[in-house]
Formats: sequence, structure tokens, C-alpha cells
Amino acid sequence: TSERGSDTGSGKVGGTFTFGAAGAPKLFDPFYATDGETFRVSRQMYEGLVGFKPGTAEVEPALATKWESTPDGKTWTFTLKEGVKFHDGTPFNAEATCVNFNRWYNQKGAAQSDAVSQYWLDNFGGFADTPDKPSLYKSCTAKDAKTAVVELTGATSQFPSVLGFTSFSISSPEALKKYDADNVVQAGDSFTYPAYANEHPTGTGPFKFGKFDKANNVVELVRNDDYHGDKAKLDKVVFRIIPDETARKQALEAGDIDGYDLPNAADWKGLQDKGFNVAIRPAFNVMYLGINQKNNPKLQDLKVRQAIMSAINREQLVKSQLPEGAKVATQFMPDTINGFNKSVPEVKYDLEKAKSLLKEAGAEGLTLKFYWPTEVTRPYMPSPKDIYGAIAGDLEKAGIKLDTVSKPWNGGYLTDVDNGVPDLFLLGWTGDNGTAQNWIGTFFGRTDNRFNTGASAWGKSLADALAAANSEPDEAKRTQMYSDLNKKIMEEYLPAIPVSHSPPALVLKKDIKGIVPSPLTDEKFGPASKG
Amino acid sequence: MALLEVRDLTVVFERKGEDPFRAVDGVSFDVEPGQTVGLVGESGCGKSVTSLAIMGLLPKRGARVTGSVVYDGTELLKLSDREMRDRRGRDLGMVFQDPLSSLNPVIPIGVQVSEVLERHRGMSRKEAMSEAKDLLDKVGIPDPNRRLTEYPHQLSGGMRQRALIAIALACRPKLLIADEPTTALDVTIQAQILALMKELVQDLGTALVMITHDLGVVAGLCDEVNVLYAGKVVEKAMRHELFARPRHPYTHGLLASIPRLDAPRGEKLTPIKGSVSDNIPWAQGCAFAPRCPNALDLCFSETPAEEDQLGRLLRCHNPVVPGTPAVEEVPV
Amino acid sequence: MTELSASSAGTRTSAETLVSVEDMKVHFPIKRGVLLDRTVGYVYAVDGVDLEIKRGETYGLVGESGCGKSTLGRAMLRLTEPTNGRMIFDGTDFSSLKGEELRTTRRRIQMVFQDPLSSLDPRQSVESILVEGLRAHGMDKGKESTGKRLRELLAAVGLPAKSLRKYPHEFSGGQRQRIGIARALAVEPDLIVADEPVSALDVSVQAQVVNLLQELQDQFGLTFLVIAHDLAVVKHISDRVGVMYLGGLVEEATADDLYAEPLHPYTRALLSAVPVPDPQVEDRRERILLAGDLPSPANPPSGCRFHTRCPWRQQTKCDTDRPVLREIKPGHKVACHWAEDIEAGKIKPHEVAPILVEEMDGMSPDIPLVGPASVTEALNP
Amino acid sequence: MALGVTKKEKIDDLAESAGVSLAASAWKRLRRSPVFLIGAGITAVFVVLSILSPWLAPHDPGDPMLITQVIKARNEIPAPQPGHPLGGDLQGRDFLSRMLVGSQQTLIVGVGATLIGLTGGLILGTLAGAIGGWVDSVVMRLVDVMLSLPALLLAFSIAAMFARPSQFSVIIAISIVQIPVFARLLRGSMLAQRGSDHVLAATSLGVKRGAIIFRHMLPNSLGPVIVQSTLVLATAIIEAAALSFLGLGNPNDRVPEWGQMLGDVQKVFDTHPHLAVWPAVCIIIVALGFTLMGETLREALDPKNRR
Amino acid sequence: MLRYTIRRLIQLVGVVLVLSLLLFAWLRSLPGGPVSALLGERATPESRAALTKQLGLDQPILIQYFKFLGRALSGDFGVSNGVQPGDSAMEIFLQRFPATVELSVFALVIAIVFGIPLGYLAAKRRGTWFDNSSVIGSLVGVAIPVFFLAYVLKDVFSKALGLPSTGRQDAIEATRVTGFFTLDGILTGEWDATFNALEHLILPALALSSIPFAVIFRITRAAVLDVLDEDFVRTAESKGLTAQVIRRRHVLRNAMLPVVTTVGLQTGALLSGAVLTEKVFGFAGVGEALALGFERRDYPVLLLLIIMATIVYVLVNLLVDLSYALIDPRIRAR
Ligand SMILES: Nc1ncnc2c1ncn2[C@@H]1O[C@H](COP(=O)(O)OP(=O)(O)OP(=O)(O)O)[C@@H](O)[C@H]1O
Ligand SMILES: Nc1ncnc2c1ncn2[C@@H]1O[C@H](COP(=O)(O)OP(=O)(O)OP(=O)(O)O)[C@@H](O)[C@H]1O
Ligand SMILES: [Mg+2]
Ligand SMILES: [Mg+2]
Repeated sequence: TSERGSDTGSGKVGGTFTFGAAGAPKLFDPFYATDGETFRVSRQMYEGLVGFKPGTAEVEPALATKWESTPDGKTWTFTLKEGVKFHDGTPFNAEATCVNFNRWYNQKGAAQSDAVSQYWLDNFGGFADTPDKPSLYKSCTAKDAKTAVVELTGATSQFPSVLGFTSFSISSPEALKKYDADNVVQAGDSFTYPAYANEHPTGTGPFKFGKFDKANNVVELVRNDDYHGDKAKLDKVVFRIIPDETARKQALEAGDIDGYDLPNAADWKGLQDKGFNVAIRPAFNVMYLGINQKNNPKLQDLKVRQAIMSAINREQLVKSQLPEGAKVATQFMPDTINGFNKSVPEVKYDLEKAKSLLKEAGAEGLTLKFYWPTEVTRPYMPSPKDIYGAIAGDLEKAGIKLDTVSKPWNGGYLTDVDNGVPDLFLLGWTGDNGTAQNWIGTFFGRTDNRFNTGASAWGKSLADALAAANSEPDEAKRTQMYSDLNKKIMEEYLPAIPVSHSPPALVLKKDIKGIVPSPLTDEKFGPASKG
Repeated sequence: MALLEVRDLTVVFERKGEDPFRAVDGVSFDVEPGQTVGLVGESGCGKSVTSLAIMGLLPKRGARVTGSVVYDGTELLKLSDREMRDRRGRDLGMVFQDPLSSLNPVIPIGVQVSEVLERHRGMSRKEAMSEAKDLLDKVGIPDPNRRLTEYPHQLSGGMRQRALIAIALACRPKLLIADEPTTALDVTIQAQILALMKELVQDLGTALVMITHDLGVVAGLCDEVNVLYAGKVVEKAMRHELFARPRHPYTHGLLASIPRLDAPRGEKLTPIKGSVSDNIPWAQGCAFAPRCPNALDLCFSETPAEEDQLGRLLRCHNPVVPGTPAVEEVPV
Repeated sequence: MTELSASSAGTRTSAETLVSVEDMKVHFPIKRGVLLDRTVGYVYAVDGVDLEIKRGETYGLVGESGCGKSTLGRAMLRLTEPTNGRMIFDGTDFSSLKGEELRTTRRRIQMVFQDPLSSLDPRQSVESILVEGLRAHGMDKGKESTGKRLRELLAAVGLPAKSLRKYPHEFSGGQRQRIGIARALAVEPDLIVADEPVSALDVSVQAQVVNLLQELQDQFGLTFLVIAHDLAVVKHISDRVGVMYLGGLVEEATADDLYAEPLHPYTRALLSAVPVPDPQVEDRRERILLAGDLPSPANPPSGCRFHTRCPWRQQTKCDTDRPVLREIKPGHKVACHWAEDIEAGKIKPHEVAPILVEEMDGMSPDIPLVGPASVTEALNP
Repeated sequence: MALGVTKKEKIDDLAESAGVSLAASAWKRLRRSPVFLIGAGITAVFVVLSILSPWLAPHDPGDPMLITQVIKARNEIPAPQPGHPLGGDLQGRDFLSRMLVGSQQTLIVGVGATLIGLTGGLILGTLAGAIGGWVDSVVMRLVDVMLSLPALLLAFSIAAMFARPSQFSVIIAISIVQIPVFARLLRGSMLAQRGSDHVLAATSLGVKRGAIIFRHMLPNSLGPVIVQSTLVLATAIIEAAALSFLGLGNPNDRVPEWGQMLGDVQKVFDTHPHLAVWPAVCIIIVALGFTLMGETLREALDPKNRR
Repeated sequence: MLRYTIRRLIQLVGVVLVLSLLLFAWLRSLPGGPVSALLGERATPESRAALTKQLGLDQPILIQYFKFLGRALSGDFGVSNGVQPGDSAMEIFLQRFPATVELSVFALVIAIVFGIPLGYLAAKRRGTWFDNSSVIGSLVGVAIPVFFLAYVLKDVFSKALGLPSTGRQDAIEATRVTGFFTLDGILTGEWDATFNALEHLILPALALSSIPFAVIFRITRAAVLDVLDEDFVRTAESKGLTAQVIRRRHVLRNAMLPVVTTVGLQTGALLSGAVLTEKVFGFAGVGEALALGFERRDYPVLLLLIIMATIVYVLVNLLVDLSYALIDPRIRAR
């Protein structure tokens, strides 16, 4: 029933597209952004060197038309698109590109905070003045107006696809300077951002910043008539902030908005029946039942972890609790990623096997501390309570006793999970890009991770193997390495139980055309039209 | 013809889940113009209910009033609510017991006096106010101009009672009913108020129904006295008659049990036995019988009728013989 | 005045004097303030009272409402702490006792209250009401003897023995007052302070209690302090009577003397104001009508407290000097500068213009503050 | 003759039983008050039901036995069917059993919160009312601070302060809010008692202070407090629902409570209203029952209404 | 009166200080908080530790509190990390406060306009079916969980009446001057905006008014019953005054005394109720911010809003107490 709006290009010119946003954008400078609502708005105004092909996680050219690297994967040469102008009329070129790179690398003071430059820290490491925290980035040189050379300190599978992250969009150097873009100040528990981030975002995208009307809770973007590519058909894109989900649904039904993100799975059918287009994105996430080996030595026994896996009726869970299109996960990444291993067998629900495995391991009557989060829904985990209920029921049937703890997501759940308090916990991941490293690398790339894999002997070797795969410049080889690792993880290590991949959706009015649901939630409104 | 003729007035309170209660039971008396009639009796004997019944102020629901109250030829009990409102305050005035709670605490005294003038004498607010000032002056409130704008809590108890009297007499009613107007006051203030009332009643020629439990007050003020016990008039006589020769054992007992200021010390009191609540719980019989030293068996089974005995009305099967002061000694 | 009472204290406390009150003052502070409560004034409820009560006599205290009778009674029993002054009780300074000593001495001074219902704990049976005092003073010696004592007590106050198991609400007003008296009697006191013992009772029942009090006095040799506003009652039962006006004693004499020849103008007015249930007397009586009301005890007049209403008020002394209670005739004391002249008819009464009684703004504690003082107050459902 | 004598005796008896106590006359009026009877009836049924519910409930309220009929994607939940007259809930658990067992939890929350609030209020109120002086001032300032926050908001805030919400935290949040109310109520009546004649009488009898407080003042001050308790019970149940609605309630719903059931289904209110309506109606009826009882009790015990 | 006011204001400052310290200390001792909120599920132990240090969350609570107090005095209560991430808490309050005021006032008006006359009538007809049923009705009004009533209104009545089922969030865009949508429309002449704002107000205000209505109704009824029993009403009757004069001048004026206090206390119910109602209707006021703040553990916002709620509550009640003096001369002296 998914309708991929692939009919790009047809559709009327003009009109306003009103999107119901769950929250206000924190700011408009994507470099400091960390949350989806902020990215969604920035994405329409900015472009990066690379982008993602609509509807996939595959990298495609954007401001750079092509790129190549040296065999060691450390030096990258980008050929840039010509005739591109920023919204303030200044030209985009190699120099501007390097200004952006150097800006990122040279963040100072409060801006270096994990809460501010999170994406940089995650993907490039440290800054120019943090020698104890090495950076992946080394330098950027403008060879000529349309050629920029970026040097890295090491190879990584994630480059250059990370440049497709909205965070690494290219801003106008002029505007950056004029509006004091790097002047982030810590104030109390939080950070305040400069004028650039609040009122003067200047990119190259199909829409320009209009206004942020806080009184009406509306963000307005207007068409960039000087856009270098296909000009936007819409006159305006308006983001109306409606925090309450039901209110968003009702606003859509009342015709006040043209679409909103992440409709409740339970509403999909109803919305479709009412004639709305529920655009289902490819499931680009994984929900897993985390296992922490630290506190309970029994959990260091593979048999026990396998028993848990067999005990959970994941098929039933997916069918009853997850939206249409959700799948049981065989491994920690969806099948669209290079490195997915098709030969990993699907582990079926088998209560008897679970019981016998537990018996073999001498772990009958095992008691585990099971954490689940309240006050949250995630695309991979629409209703934690119900999911917890289903899993807990299964585990209890297998004779595992549970000491259940629930805490608010931001009110102790994540902290406790990070501090290794629970034995079992519910968590998941939504991919940022199509590299395997972004998945299993994130999960198991260190030994002191949430699963505390360091407690088992294989923890270290797994981390090393992941590092090796990541720095392998050859794509085919790298893919094979990840694929082997996936099999190993599932068959020999099983550090956690992957449960499901569930597709999030986007709901739009029927007359909205040209929006392609993206696994990365990277929907661009540039090609969209109304009516 | 009498100004007020009360005949066989009976008030029955119906209470949910309880037996109906006869608070007033066949009370009859007349008030001649300019006359002062006393209603005396102990707490709960139905004095206030009688006065409220005459004024038509009993609650509409729950109180059944029968008998007749003829004022100046008009049957008051048959008047409509509206007609009664026209008469109250104009033809009949009333003064209540507790002067503080009987005045509206949030309205200036002046308004409380003048509103009755506006209502019944069609005065404008301004005229009414100046008349109110005169009234306050007349009842002896010093500096009446200032008091007009003051509130009840700013006045002393005696002043409040004076203001209430001013309200009741504002329209010069022909009949004033005063329900224990001095009970809440000190003796010295009581004397002031009683003197004031006496004077006003004489000046205006108003008839007065004085309700009190204090035989002393009655003795000084009333022409005719009705003694109530448990809702019935048990004895009625002119005041000299009554005090000199009480005939009903109750009246007799009361007089014997009150210490008198002018009596030499050491004279023993002779109390009535039991207490007011020791009433006879059924309809027949004399309510006072259980406490009565003269009680006959007849008293317990048959209600004594109101009879004219030796020039006075009496409800008793076995009255005290005049001249026998000794009431039988009652063990306490 | 203070010196006078202090110097004469020794001589006064003769063997036959049971109680002597010396310069007793009770001032209730009136508090106001922005942040912390400051005392902005006082209610001079009792303002310098000296009196003596002889063993076995009944001392009656009369006065108008608010003149401080009850407060004086309570201060004597230390139910309200006096601001100044002391009470010598049977040779010991009761005012300075503390702790256990105070508690055990309390046995000897008992009180009977005005409202017979509210002075009895509704949740206690008559038995436990009576036993409580016995127990507090170790007089509860075994079931047998206590039971006997209780029956004696009930018999003394004229209640049937089966009353023990009943609760206060099951009695009539007069009977309740008897229970209150029995409670006081239980601990074998020397002095009983009766605050308005009959004023809440029906007229027909009053006499029963009055008679009872007299009988008990004869039977047990008790000393009584009877407080009442009803002059007739006080006169009837008292040997000596003190008249209070605005926190001070204005006259003290034997009951008959007081009635026969009142010396203080206030007493005269008071006596003349009391109605007598006898039309002949009433018709004959000359009334002395006082003008105006009792001034507020928070703002008492200077000099003689009574001068604002006194028909015999003189140009000198009255509004400046406070008269001392002095003995004019044997056993007859009066606090008036001109008592002799008035008696001799040298001074004639004159008209008095009523003076407005000014409440100091909000100072009088009589005004009930209707409505809550704050949000939180109103939360009381 | 004989007639007269017997009647005389009767009168003596009557005279002795003159006067009717507050409680007795209150009870007399209550017994005939239909409103009170309705309230008491509801309360009685509720209490009996909640005590018996573990035996009455046909299934384990925490067992997702109908999970196969739950299909989130189509927003389907188990419909009423043989053995499950009310169908199942979002996790496929028998809804009837949950409603039944819910009554017990509801009672526990209500009674728990009331008892804790009552105890706290009793302690503070007794301290303030009996000791007076600076203790009174301190306690009352504390109470004032608590009362400067709207009650429900205070409950929300307290609940939000628990790192690990649970049934216990819900009870605590609701009960703390009640403490100042009980404390003031008790202090008020204690102060009135302190100045009352019978306490003065006991003092002048030489009764020890502790005995006066605990034998005279406290017992006589409890009436309004007890009435308040029934009212608080009703509020507690409603407030528990509000806490769940805000995500501050007990997250463990294997043994549910009505308020929790109601608060948790907000997302499906428009599509599966019965999941909300059942607990809501039960809450309303039970709260009404307690309130009717409390209000009529209060009215009956109010001396003003004795006539 | 003035002294009384000053006294109450000083008390308020004390209460706010104590309250803020308590809240602050407790909030800070909780796990999660700003760090979790800022970093989310992508946090690593290092980034957590670094941010904790950077935000000074590892310092002693009292030091943190004084720092906080210093900033708070200049209006800086920190930045939201859950309700409207990135906005300053004060900004959120200022932006949302008018909405809640509008809603509460509207609800209060409904409660008063219906509560007082009904209460008067019920008292006058004490014991009749009208009285009994309205008393039971008011008790039901208190017994219905506010948010349930809100849902019923929203899902059932909005359809039946053709009213918008969402509050304020989907109000039409208009020029905003004061932040009070109803007022703004009048000020700018955009009548459709006022009309639209009113439409959006009705259902939430109805839901919110249930408890104040029930309480005001019952207090009015009780107060009128009390006053009807008062001696001065009997005096008024004995003067032969007309029924209207007695009702207006004698009965209602005195009966209003407790009602006025109750109205003040209802601010509390309104504020608490707004949390629930605004959440149901998505009415972008302080209540919704509080609800979201509780859900998302947005402590800076919670701290400010709770303090503000306290201040508003205490101030409103102070005003009510002061206005008391207007109708009750006995208090004026103070
Ligand atoms: N509205 C009423 N409903 C029921 N009973 C009433 C009502 N008003 C008075 N009564 C009863 O009627 C009886 C007579 O009351 P009333 O007020 O007339 O007594 P009273 O003689 O004026 O006494 P007091 O001296 O105390 O004023 C009392 O027993 C009283 O309880
Ligand atoms: N606890 C108190 N605080 C403040 N003022 C008080 C207190 N107790 C009594 N008063 C005031 O002291 C004065 C004397 O009161 P007291 O009760 O002694 O008078 P009384 O002569 O017994 O009057 P009554 O005849 O009315 O009983 C009154 O003005 C009273 O208001
Ligand atoms: Mg009366
Ligand atoms: Mg007294």
C-alpha cells in the first residue's frame, strides 16, 4: 500500500506546502543540529557535497559532481558544481568548501561540546586545538575554483557518505562571518547560538529562510528563485509546530496541514481509508533486546543468550505490535546495507529449545533485570510498553524471572543503560547512512559498549575486526569482511538479540506529489508540488 | 376591636423522618391598640415561633400554620406573599434578639434603615437618608450622621439594638413585636433599651408584643402577660394579677425559683423539679404534668382546656389556690 | 496602689483567709506586624485586682460582660497566665508554682464552667470523667473504694447511681451542671471557682443548682468564688460581693450591705437596672440610666474607668486619677474619689451625654474576622 | 390509676434519656438519607468487589493470552468473545479480568494515599495544635509552603521527582499533597479543643499534659479528619489517573489500576474508546460513592444542621 | 491592608526561594536530566562525562543552586531540552502564558456564570429534585477525571457541534500583539482571528471549567443556605422588602464572601486542570508545556513553570483576599 511518490516533475507550480512538525527546530545551522525536526528544516535550505539518492541510502553527487580518493583512502578530491550561488548571492566554490571544513575543524570553547558539535565529534573526532582527541580530518585545499582536496588522517568506510549528513551542509562563508556563526555560548545547562543559526541560515538549497514566527509557531521557507538545479515548484514550505500527535492527525484531517511525520502505526489504516497517502519508508532501523554481560555471569554464556533469542516469539511480536512492513531482524542491520549476510539463518521461536539451552547452561530459574523506557516512542520501537509486555511474557514462559524496571527515556533510562545497570534492555538504532560501520560498528566497535562485550573474550577481537573492516579502502573486500562479521556476531557472539526492523511512515495529502520517502528520513521538498 | 387577634394559632414543623413537632399549640391572645402584651416562657416554649407566625416569616416548607391572625380586620394568614410584604415593616415592625446577627454585616447602617423607608414610604434615597438620620437620633444614637455610613460591627451592642429599633419603627407601625430585645445585652444597657422602648411606644401609640423569658422585664413593662409552656399559653392575666396571685403551678414555680434582688438573703429558693425537656410526649395530657407538684392522674391523660377562672385564662386541672405560697418541697 | 497591697500582704494573710489575690493583671497582647508580629496594644482584661476570700465563704463577683470576671477567675487558676500579680493560696504563692508541684496543687482549686455541655468531654462516660481527677492525684485506690466514692459523689449532687455509665449528652442541662460540680468535688478541693454556673440554664432549673451549691458548701465546708453577671443570683448565694468594671474592682461589700447601700455610682446604676419580677416594685423604682456603652478594654478611659458614664462625675480627679479601693465602712470597700460625698448627698447626679465607644481600628478581638486570613486558611473544608 | 402510674414511670425514663448525641442523631439522619445510602452502597460494593477480585477474575490480568489477535498495523485488538466478555486490551490481556483486579489496586492506591496523608497530617497537626508556640509556627510555615502550590500540580511535581515511578511513587505523590490539608484541619480542631472548657477542666484537675492531648484533644478532633478521609479517597483515585495520563504513573501494568488503565490508553481513545470508558465510568462511580458518603457525613456531623 | 499585602508578598518571596531550592536540589540529584536530553541515545560514556563536566553538573548542589539563582534573577532559567528544545524557559513561559490565562479566564467565566445562579437556585429550592440532582451533578463534575471529560468533549462533541477539536495549535495565523488571541483579533481588527480563537477556546474551557463550576456551585449553594438562615435576612423580610432587594442586597452580597475566596482557590484547580486539558487539546499554553515537561523531564522548564504557577497562584489569592475587603467592611480595618 505504500505509494512512493516517484512521479517527480508532474504537478502544479506554486502553492504552500504545510507540514506538521512535532517540535520547533532548535536552530537553523545544520552543523550544530542534532535532532530530526531541526534537520528536516535545514535540509530544505542546504546542500552538502554529496547527497543520498531519493528513497535509498546510496550516495549520489550533490554540490560535488564527482570525487575520487587515493588508494589509501586518505586523500579525497572533489570536483564541484559550477554556477552555484548561496542565498546571499555569494558564489559557491572550492574556497567556500574549505572555509566550511575548516570552520568545522576549528570550533572553539562551548561549540566543542558533545551536545553542540555532536555529528562532527561522532564522525570526525576532535578539533584543531584538541591534540588529545585526534581528528579524522586533516586539511582542505582549494586546488582551483571547482576542485577541493580533503585530506584525512586515516581511512574509513564512512567517507564520503558522511558528507551527505545534513550536518555537513555547506554554508555561505560570507554569512558565517557576518553573523558570527561560531559564537556558541554555554548558558547554564544549555547553549545559546548566534544570529547565523537563529535568523540567517544561508545555504544553496531550493528554499530560503523566510521567518520563524514563534507567536504562531510557524517556520516559513520561501522558494529560492536562483536555485542552481530544478527550481522548486512550491512557493512556500511552512512547518507548523504541533507537538501532540493526535493533534497533528486532526489537523491533517481538518485540512490545516498537508502532511506530518511518523503517524502512529495504529492510525495508518484509518488514514489510508480516509484517503491520505501513508508513505512508508524502507525500514532502516533495528530494534534489539540489549544484553549486558557485566552483572550476571550467566549472561556471558552463549547458550543463555541463545536461549533468550529462541524464547522470544519475534514473529508474533512483529505481527502484533509493529506496523505493516515490519520484519523480524536476522542480524543487526537491514538487508539494504552492504555487508548484510543473507546466509544468516532465521532463528525461529522455539520454547522447548530455549528451555533446554537454559538447562544445559545450568541457568534455570535465572533472574534478570529487565529495563524498558517510558516517555518515548522511536521509529524502531513504536510502543515500548507493549513490546516489553510481549517480550516479558515470552521470557517468563521460558522460565526466566524478570525484575522489571522502567524509567523515563531521558529521566534515567539512557543513563542507566549506559552505566550498565540492566541485564536486559530495549533499544535500537536508526541508520545515518548506508555503511555497515554506522550499524555494527557503532554497536560493537568498542569493548566498553552498552553490551559490555569486553566481559567476553571475543569482545576485543570483534572490536578489532570491525576497526579493520572500517579502514579497508577496498569496497568489495570491506563488504565481505562485514558480511562475515555479521554471521559471526549472530552465530558465535550474539551480544544482543536483534528483534525487528520496522518501517516508519510519513503521511501526506493525496495532492502532494514529488516527495520520496527516504530510509534516512532525508525527504527533500524541493521537487514537491501541490495539487 | 382589638388591633391584633390571635386565635388558636398552631404551628407544626414537619421534619423528614421524624414525627411532626407542634412548636405552638393553640395560642390565642388579643392586643389592643397602644397596649403592651407580654409573652413569657422558658427557652424553646414557642415564643419566637409565635411571633414569626404572626409576621408570616416562618419557612414556607416544613412549617404548617393554622388558626387565625387578624390584624386590624385583615386575616394575615390568608394574605398572599406579596400582600404580606406590603404590610411587614409598614403595619407590623419587629425587633430581634441578637442585634449583631440581625443586621446585615456588609451594608452601612444608613442603608439598612433607609431601605425600609424607600420601600414603604416611597422616599428617594436622599430623603430616606435624612429621615434615617432623624430616626437614629430619636433612638439615642449619638452622632447619627456619621453612623449612617458605618457598618454594624463598628457599633456597640446597645447601639446596634437601637438601630434595629429605629428600623422597626421607621414606618410607625401600629404593632411592634419585640423578640427578647434585651437578652443579649448587659443589665445597664437593657435598662436603657427598655426605657427607650417604653418611651417610643408611648409616644407613637404603638401596640407592643414583648417576648421575653425574664419575668422581671414583663413585670416592669407589660399590661397583660401570657405565660407559655411547651407551645401552649398556660396562664394569661393582667400583670399585677399574675405576679400577685400566680395560679398555674408553672407560673407559681417560676416565681418561687427566681432569686430576687429585693428579697432578704438566705431565703430559700424552691425550684421546679426536672427540666424543660421533660415534656409529656403524647398529645393528651398537660405538658407540665411530669414536673408539676399539683399533678393529678387526670393531668396525664387529658389536656386541660383554656378556661376563664377567676378573671383570668388558665389551662390547669388543679391550679394553685391563691394565697397558698408553699409549693411542696421538691427534692433536687 | 501596688505598694499598698504589697505592704499589707503580710497582715492580710490571716488564718481565716484562704485566697488572697494581689494586684492581678492580665493583659492580652494585640499583635500586628509586617513580617514578625509586633505587639501594638493590649486588651486590659484584668487590670490590678486585689481581693481576699475567707475560708468557707462564698465570694461573688459581678460585672457586665467583658469586664474581666472570667479572665480573673482563670488567671487565679493559672489557666491563663497572669501578666502581673500573684495569688496566695492557703499560705503558698500559687502563682510561682511550677511543674509537678503546680499540678498537684491544682487539686485544691477547682472550677465549674458556664456551659455544662462543652465543659464535659463528649466522649467520656460520667464514670471516666469523675475518675480522671482521682487518678491524676493518686486518689484512685482500688475498684471498690473508687466505686464507693463515685456513688457518694453522685448522691451528693443528686444524680442517680446508674448515671455512671452514661455520656454527657444523655443528660439535661441541669444534670450536666451537676456532673461538672461532681467532677470538681471529686478531688476534694478547698476552693471552687464557679464561672457563671447557672446562666446557661433554664430559669426553672437555675434554682436547683443554686440550692445545690449552697448545700454542698454547708456539707463540705467549701470556699466558693462565684462569678456571674446576674446580680440577683450573686446576691442570693454570696456572703461577700465584688463588683467589677472594666478590669478593676469598684466595690466590695457583704451582699446585704451592697444592696442596701451601694456606694459606687456604677453599683447604684447596676442595682437599679436589674428588673425585679414584681410589678409593684417595678412601678415604684427610680432608675439610674447610664449613658453609653462599656468602653473597650483595649482602650480604657484614663483616671476612673467609669468616669465616661458616671452621673456623679466631678471636674477634678475623676478623669485623671485612678481611685483606689478603700474601706469606707467596716467591710465595705469602694473605689470612688467621691463616695462619701455622694452618699451624703453632697453631689447630685447630672445628665451625661453618651460618648461614642471607639473601637481602635481592628484592635478589638471581639470582631470575628469573617473570611480567611489567607488562602491557606480557607482551605479548611 | 394504674394507667397514670405507668405513664409516670415512662416519663421518668424518657426524662433520663433526654438529649441525643451528635453522632447518634447524625446516624439517625444518615440512615434515612437516600444520598448517603447510595454512597455507602457504592462504596460497599466496591470494597467487597476489590477484596474478592482475585478470585472473581477469570484470567491472569497480566497474561497476554490473546496476543495473536492484536494487530497494531491494523489497529485491531481482541473483540469480546466467549470467555472474554469484554475482549482484550492492547497487549491481548483479558479486559474483564483487568477491570476486576483493577478495583483492588484502585482501592490500594486510594487507601494507601489516604492513610499516608492522614498519618502525616495527624503528626504535623497534633504537633502544631497540641504544642503550639514555635513548633506551631514552624509546622504551619511548612504547610503554607506546600499549600502555595496548587494541589494537583504539587502531586505532579512530586511524582516527576521519582527516578523510578511505581505504584509507591504514585501513592506518595498523592498522599503528600493531602498532608497539609489534614494537618490544618486537625490543628484547627485541636486549637479549638485547647481553648475548650473541658480541656481547661482537665488542666485544672491536674491531669497530665500528654493525657490531655491524647485522651481529650485528639479524639475530639478526629471527626472532621475522618470525614475528610473519605473525600480524599475519592480524589486519590482520580489523581492517580491524572498521574498516569501524564506518564507519571506506575509503568508496570501487569496488575493494573483503573486510573492507570484510563491514563494509559490516551493514544487509542478515539479508536477504542471502550478501553477508556470502562475504567473511567468505574472511577467516576466509585469516586462519587465516596464523595456522597463523605459529603453527607460532613453535613450530618455539622452542628449547624442539627435542628 | 497595605501592611498585610507587604507581609504576604514577603512571604511569597520566601516560599519561592524555599521551593526553588527544594526543586532544584531534587531535580539535580536525579539521573538523566540535561545530559541525557542533550545527547540522546547516541551518547557514549565519554561524551556524557565531558558534557556533565562542561555543564558544571559535577559541582556541589548548593554551588549549582547559587549559580542558578544568579542567572534566574536576570530571568535566565536555562534552556528547554524537551518541551521546545533550544528555547529559553522564560521565553516558553512568556509565549505560552497568555494562552493559559485566556483559557483559564474563559473557563472561570463559564464556571461563575453557571455556578452562581444555579447554586442560588438550588439553595432556594433546597431539598427539591432540582436541588438534589444538581448537587449530585456537581459531585459527578468533580468525580470525572478532567482529561477524560476533555477527551469526550474533543472526540464526541467537537464532531457533533462542528467545533475544532484541537486547541490553539491550529488556530489561524494572525498578527499577534499581546499573545491573547481573542484580544489580538479585536486590536488588529482581524475579527476572523478572534472568532477562530473563541471557537478553539470553547471545548477546552468547558472541560477545564468542570471542577471550578462544581465547586463554585456547591459553595454558592452552601453559602446561600447559610445566609438564608441568618438573622439579618429575617430582619430584611420583617421590613417587607421586595424579594429582589433581599436577594441582591442581603443574600447574594453576603453569600459572595466565601464564593470569592473559592474563586481564588480555583486558580489552583485551573492551573492543574490546564496541564491535563491543554495536553488533550494540544492547547499551546503553560499547562501543555508542563505536561510535556513532565513527560520529557525538561527540568529547566519545569522549574520555572512550577515557580511561576506558585507565584500566580499566591498572587491571585492575595488579590482575592484584598478584594474581599471591597465586599466585607469587617476586613477593611486590617
Ligand atoms: N424552623 C424550625 N424547624 C423546626 N423546629 C423549629 C423551627 N424553629 C423552631 N423550632 C422549634 O420550635 C420550638 C420553639 O422554638 P422557639 O424559637 O419559638 O422558642 P423560644 O421560646 O423563642 O425560645 P428561646 O427563648 O430560646 O428563643 C423549639 O423546640 C424549636 O426547636
Ligand atoms: N484569650 C484572649 N485574648 C484576647 N483577649 C481576651 C482573651 N480572653 C478574653 N479577652 C478579652 O478580655 C476581656 C475580658 O474578658 P472576660 O471573658 O474575662 O469577660 P467576662 O467579664 O467574663 O465577660 P462575660 O460576662 O461575657 O463572660 C474581653 O474584652 C475579652 O474580649
Ligand atoms: Mg426565641
Ligand atoms: Mg465570662
